[in-house]
Amino acid sequence: MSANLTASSDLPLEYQSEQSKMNILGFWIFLGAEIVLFATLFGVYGVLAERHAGGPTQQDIFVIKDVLIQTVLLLTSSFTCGIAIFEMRRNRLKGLITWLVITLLLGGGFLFMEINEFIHYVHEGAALQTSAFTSSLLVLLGTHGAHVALGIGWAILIIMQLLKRGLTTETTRKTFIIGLYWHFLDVVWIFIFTFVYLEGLVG
Amino acid sequence: MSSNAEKGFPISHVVGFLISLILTFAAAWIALKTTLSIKVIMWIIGSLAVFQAGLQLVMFMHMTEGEDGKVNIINITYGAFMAAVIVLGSIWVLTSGHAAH
Amino acid sequence: MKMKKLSIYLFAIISIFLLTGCETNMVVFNPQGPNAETILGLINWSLLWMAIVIIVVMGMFITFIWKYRERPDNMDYEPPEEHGNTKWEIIWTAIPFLIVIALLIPNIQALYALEEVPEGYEDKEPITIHVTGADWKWIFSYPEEDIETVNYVNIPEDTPIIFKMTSAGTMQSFWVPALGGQKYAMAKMETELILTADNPGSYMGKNSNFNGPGYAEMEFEVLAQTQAEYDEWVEEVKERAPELTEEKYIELLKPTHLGRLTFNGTHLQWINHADPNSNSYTNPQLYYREHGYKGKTFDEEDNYKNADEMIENEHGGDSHHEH
Amino acid sequence: MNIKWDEFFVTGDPLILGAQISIVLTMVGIIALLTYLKRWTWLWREWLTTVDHKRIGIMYILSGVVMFFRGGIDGLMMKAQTAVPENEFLNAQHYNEVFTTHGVIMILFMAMPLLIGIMNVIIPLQIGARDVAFPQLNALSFWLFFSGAMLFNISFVIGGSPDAGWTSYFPMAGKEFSPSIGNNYYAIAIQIAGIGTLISGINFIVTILKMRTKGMTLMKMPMFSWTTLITSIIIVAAFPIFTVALALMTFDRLFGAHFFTVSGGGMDMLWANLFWLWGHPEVYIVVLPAFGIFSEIVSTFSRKRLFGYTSMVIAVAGIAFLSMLVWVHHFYTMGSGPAVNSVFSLTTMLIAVPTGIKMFNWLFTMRKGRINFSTPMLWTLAFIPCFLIGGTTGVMLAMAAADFQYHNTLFLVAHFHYTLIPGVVFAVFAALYYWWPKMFGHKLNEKIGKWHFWLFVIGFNFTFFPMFFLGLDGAVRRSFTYSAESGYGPLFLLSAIGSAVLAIGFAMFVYNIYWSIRHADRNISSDPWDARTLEWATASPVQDYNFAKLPEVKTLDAFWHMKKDNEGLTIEDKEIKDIHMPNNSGIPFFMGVVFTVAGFFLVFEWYIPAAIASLGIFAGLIIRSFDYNDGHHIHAEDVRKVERKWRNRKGEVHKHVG
Ligand code: HEA
Ligand code: HEA
Ligand code: CUA
Ligand SMILES: [Cu+2]
Repeated sequence: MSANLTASSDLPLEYQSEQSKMNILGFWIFLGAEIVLFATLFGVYGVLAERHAGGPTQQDIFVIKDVLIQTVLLLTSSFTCGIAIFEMRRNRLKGLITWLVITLLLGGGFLFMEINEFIHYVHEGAALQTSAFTSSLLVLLGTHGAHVALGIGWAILIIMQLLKRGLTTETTRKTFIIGLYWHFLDVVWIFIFTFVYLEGLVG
Repeated sequence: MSSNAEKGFPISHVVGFLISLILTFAAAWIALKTTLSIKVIMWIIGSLAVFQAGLQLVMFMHMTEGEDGKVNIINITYGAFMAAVIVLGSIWVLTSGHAAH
Repeated sequence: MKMKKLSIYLFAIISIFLLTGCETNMVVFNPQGPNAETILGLINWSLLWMAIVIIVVMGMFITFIWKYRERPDNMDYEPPEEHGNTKWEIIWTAIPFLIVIALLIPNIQALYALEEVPEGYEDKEPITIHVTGADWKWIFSYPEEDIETVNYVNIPEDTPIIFKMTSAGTMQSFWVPALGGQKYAMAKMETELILTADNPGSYMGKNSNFNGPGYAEMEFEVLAQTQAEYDEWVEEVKERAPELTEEKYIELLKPTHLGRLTFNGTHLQWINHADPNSNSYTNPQLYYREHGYKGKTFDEEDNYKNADEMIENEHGGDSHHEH
Repeated sequence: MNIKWDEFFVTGDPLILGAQISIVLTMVGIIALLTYLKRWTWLWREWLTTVDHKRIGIMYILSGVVMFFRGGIDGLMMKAQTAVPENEFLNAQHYNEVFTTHGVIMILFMAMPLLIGIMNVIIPLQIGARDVAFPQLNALSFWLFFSGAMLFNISFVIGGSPDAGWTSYFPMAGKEFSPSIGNNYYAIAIQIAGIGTLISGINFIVTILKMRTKGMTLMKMPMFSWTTLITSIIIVAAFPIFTVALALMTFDRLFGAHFFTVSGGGMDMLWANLFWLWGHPEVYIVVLPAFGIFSEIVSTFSRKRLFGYTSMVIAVAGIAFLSMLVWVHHFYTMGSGPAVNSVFSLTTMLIAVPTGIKMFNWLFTMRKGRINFSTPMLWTLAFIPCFLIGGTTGVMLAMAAADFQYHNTLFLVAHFHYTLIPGVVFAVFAALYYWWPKMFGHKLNEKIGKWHFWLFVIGFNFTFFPMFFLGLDGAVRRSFTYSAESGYGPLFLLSAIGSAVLAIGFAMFVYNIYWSIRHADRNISSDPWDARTLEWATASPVQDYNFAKLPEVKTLDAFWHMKKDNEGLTIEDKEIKDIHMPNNSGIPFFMGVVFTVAGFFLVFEWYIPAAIASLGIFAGLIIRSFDYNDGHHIHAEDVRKVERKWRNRKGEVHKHVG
């Protein structure tokens, strides 16, 4: 709890207090829990994916073009987020904020497409209540989407704090952590892309 | 992946980004444009996904850096193991025996 | 010494448990068919090993706490700083491991054996009976004889019976302890259980998987008969029992208790609940408890509308869950 | 939104009416008492907003004991109902509600908070730290747990209790078969508490990995800290599964999704699968801390180092690893086939090996020791034979083919009470007797303690041992009655009598607390058991800041060696510096309230108010994000005063010099 600095200057700013190190480690462990959480959703989807109950199937509703665009948006945002952290480690507040904002715009674009996708599904008759397949699909995608939405809101809070306080041990730590979160969502998306969309279109 | 290694240009980020784009499109191409059997396709694109995830973890998330790098590696490995148990275990258990209709 | 009393007391009940296990009239220890016999063999084998484990551990336990207890005359004894002992540690890792293997092998053999027609009965033509669990009764369909019974099932002795089980709603577990182990009966799926009765007699069967207020009374009788008696019973049913109609059948599926019923014809002609695409016969209206807040319910596409005429007795005609 | 007020309160039953009246009276009484004693600000400042791990721990323990009482009364009601055949004390519906709430409360709202509470009090002390890694999150964990527990408990007076078993198997737990909202309580209350538990798990992992005092390598860490670390890892690995399962249950029940339903392609077996993917690890989550507690006590009261420390650590890790690979043993009878069942039989039985290692190491710790039979040790000793029975019957259940005859019978019920009660309840009693002086500065009475012990242990065996025979004779679980012809009557009666003895035992415990608070000797040393680990290297009860100077560790059982070598027991004025401590915060409590309100509306399917209340959750998060308040300092002079006071008492091994 004590925020005393272990003044080892070769460490990036976000690692410079004991509390920050603990927060970052704690967040990694939280990500471990998130892996299990998403794995459970994937398992559920894996079990229920072929149970269409007479409703639409994967081939009926997936639109590969949109999925590819979404994927590129999210991949790029993960990249720009990496650049933002890179700028932060070079102590450049402006660069950091600029890249963060770009990241959020890309994330927003992703979210916008995902919402459209959901609307499209419902129009196709693939709602939450339609079948085991649609239930598990929408909840898996929805959980990921909700994480993205939460990430955007959270990042905005952090940008506000960065603007107010500049680069301190606390703000850099918080920024680093949201960076981890954002990359993690990209990792999850890779698996959604592969095991939901591509598999659905192949199978 | 120490921050000091790349002062001016974020070379590892750019490389990582390019690789992940390539992997993504490769996976899409294999899945949609080839005529391999589903099993083979799934093995290939599944491996690509795992590889790409590892790339993100190391190149973008700096998983191995800092004094807790080892803990992070153990943590994520264990998470991956749990994920495998949950996904493969559930599917195996629920599609075996009578359930295999 | 109080500790000693405790140990002796515990030891005594364990021994009683182990001794009585082999010679009581507890149903699991009185198998009436090959399936139950296989399992009993396994149970006895495991009891033997568990007894050994318990005796060894309790022996050490009693010896140590007796020998090393604090007494007025050993107050100046300072125990040694022992770190461990590799030899002992290997022993007590290896032996339990071997016991596990000794238990595992016959277990696996039994698991595979229980899925097949039991040894020695292969030349008997098995009979298939469809079992449908519903709230809260068991429905048995004899496709060959074209008979349907509720809450009792007659079988010929010494003949393997292949029970093909499913459920019209909740999950049940079909269990006839005297004849063998249980298995679940689940909606839109089919499980299979092979039971054989060695002797004529009446055996208690029940649902062992909790499924709501009527669960406790969801019992049935298995009546094993000689072949002649069985044939006679089939004849009699064919002559006397009423025809099963679809309306009658839907009536049966309501959440109620029923006595024994017998019909000519089976419900398999309209519906096989084991079919993943079959209709559902559920009606939430019939399951409201007498107190508590009602949530909303949903209309399902694949639900057979058996509800309409039943809504008026929304509070359930069944006295079992009345306050 | 169409609210049916006439169904809001559960009515029409004298038992419940009595409960409602007593709840109202108790609440009025508490409010009146607090107002009369002018204790509102004290309550708020010292307890509701505290972030001190010791106080949070005590709040956990207090709630756990109360929940034990509630769950225990449920247990007694069931025993009363089945004491004689065809009894009509409870009807089927009631019995179903009672065993459901009993199971949930005992596991999630009794065992978990008691163990997490003990961890909270002890772990930072044992590793020589001033608090946990995230004190505010720790408070949030508690308030989320408390919120879940309250929500779950009001169900039986408002809206109706869940009644589908603690396992809540689908399709029965779905809307088709349980249309009243009782099961919404299950889905939502447990969800809230579960999030709290997950946060606790992360908190303890980071605390133990990062906050150990100087010199305490992982392999010099006390056994209880080890088991806490491993337990926390299981929590982080298993609870998210339950989070998802409960969320899917909520979607099915509230929004008509088709995960586990009969119609729409849902799969009831998937619920069982997910439930046990969490549920089996959960039973090890509650038993591993207990193993740690027993390890500490066995070694202290045998005056000997824990035998085979390294293999103990490996065994705990092994149990944790295997615990993730056995879940199917809860549904061997589902028909997944011999191949699946064989594999899971093997993994399940393998757990006997590491557990055996632990058993034998405990026995060999006592060998050549000098065993002192104080109450904590008595509980530990009783644990060994009782858990042995639970464990060996577990191995019998693990043999899938044999389980076809045991499954869902009272044999199973006997097995799990023989693991849970020795493994959790005995351990909690042992821990409370052992660490009570650490928490409150006085011991619990030994003589009353022995009464408590003997009544409870004997009652326990009489209650549950007959169930093995009943199960083998075909008596199934969750059945509210049985016929006279079944012949089960005598054993059921014996069991019911046993439970009455058990209840008197528990009453002795409550009496002991009362007696000791009033009469126990306050003049005891900070190390009354001549113990071995660091929590005894500071005052009892423990000061806010735990340690004036963080101790330095050279070996396992550090404090024992400090005493032996007379090293590090003294402190000098100049060694005492200002100490930085975190500030209290009202946010966690506020979050608990908001979660309760939002959860309550969601249970009743009133979505708009639920959404409005959830805004409060976001508000809490945002406020927290902007909160840069990082605590206050306790001045060296104040620390010196406190230290002088307790260290210079007569009979104290610690000394203050200069
Ligand atoms: C603290 C809780 C706890 C613990 C520790 C255990 C421990 C074990 N349990 Fe138990 N179990 C429960 C709580 C617990 N269980 C609960 C709550 C349920 C039911 C839930 C419900 O359905 O509602 C249950 C149900 C349950 C089942 C499901 C049965 C069924 O539904 O039909 C099975 C089956 O395999 C099982 C097995 C085991 C085994 C093998 C162990 C092992 O870990 C035991 C290992 C210990 C020993 C074996 C003793 C010491 C060892 C030695 C001295 C070494 C030598 C020994 C041998 C070689 C045998 N348990
Ligand atoms: C840690 C977990 C735990 C603990 C400690 C207990 C403790 C007890 N349990 Fe258990 N039990 C479970 C976990 C636990 N249980 C679970 C998970 C289930 C499965 C639920 C399900 O099927 O879904 C279960 C199921 C279960 C059943 C099976 C019901 C059935 O299937 O039909 C029974 C029946 O006897 C029972 C009895 C008891 C009793 C008598 C105690 C006693 O040890 C309780 C001791 C405590 C007290 C006795 C409290 C003291 C009270 C007083 C001193 C007050 C006296 C005053 C008045 C009466 C006014 N429990
Ligand atoms: Cu159960 Cu298919
Ligand atoms: Cu288990």
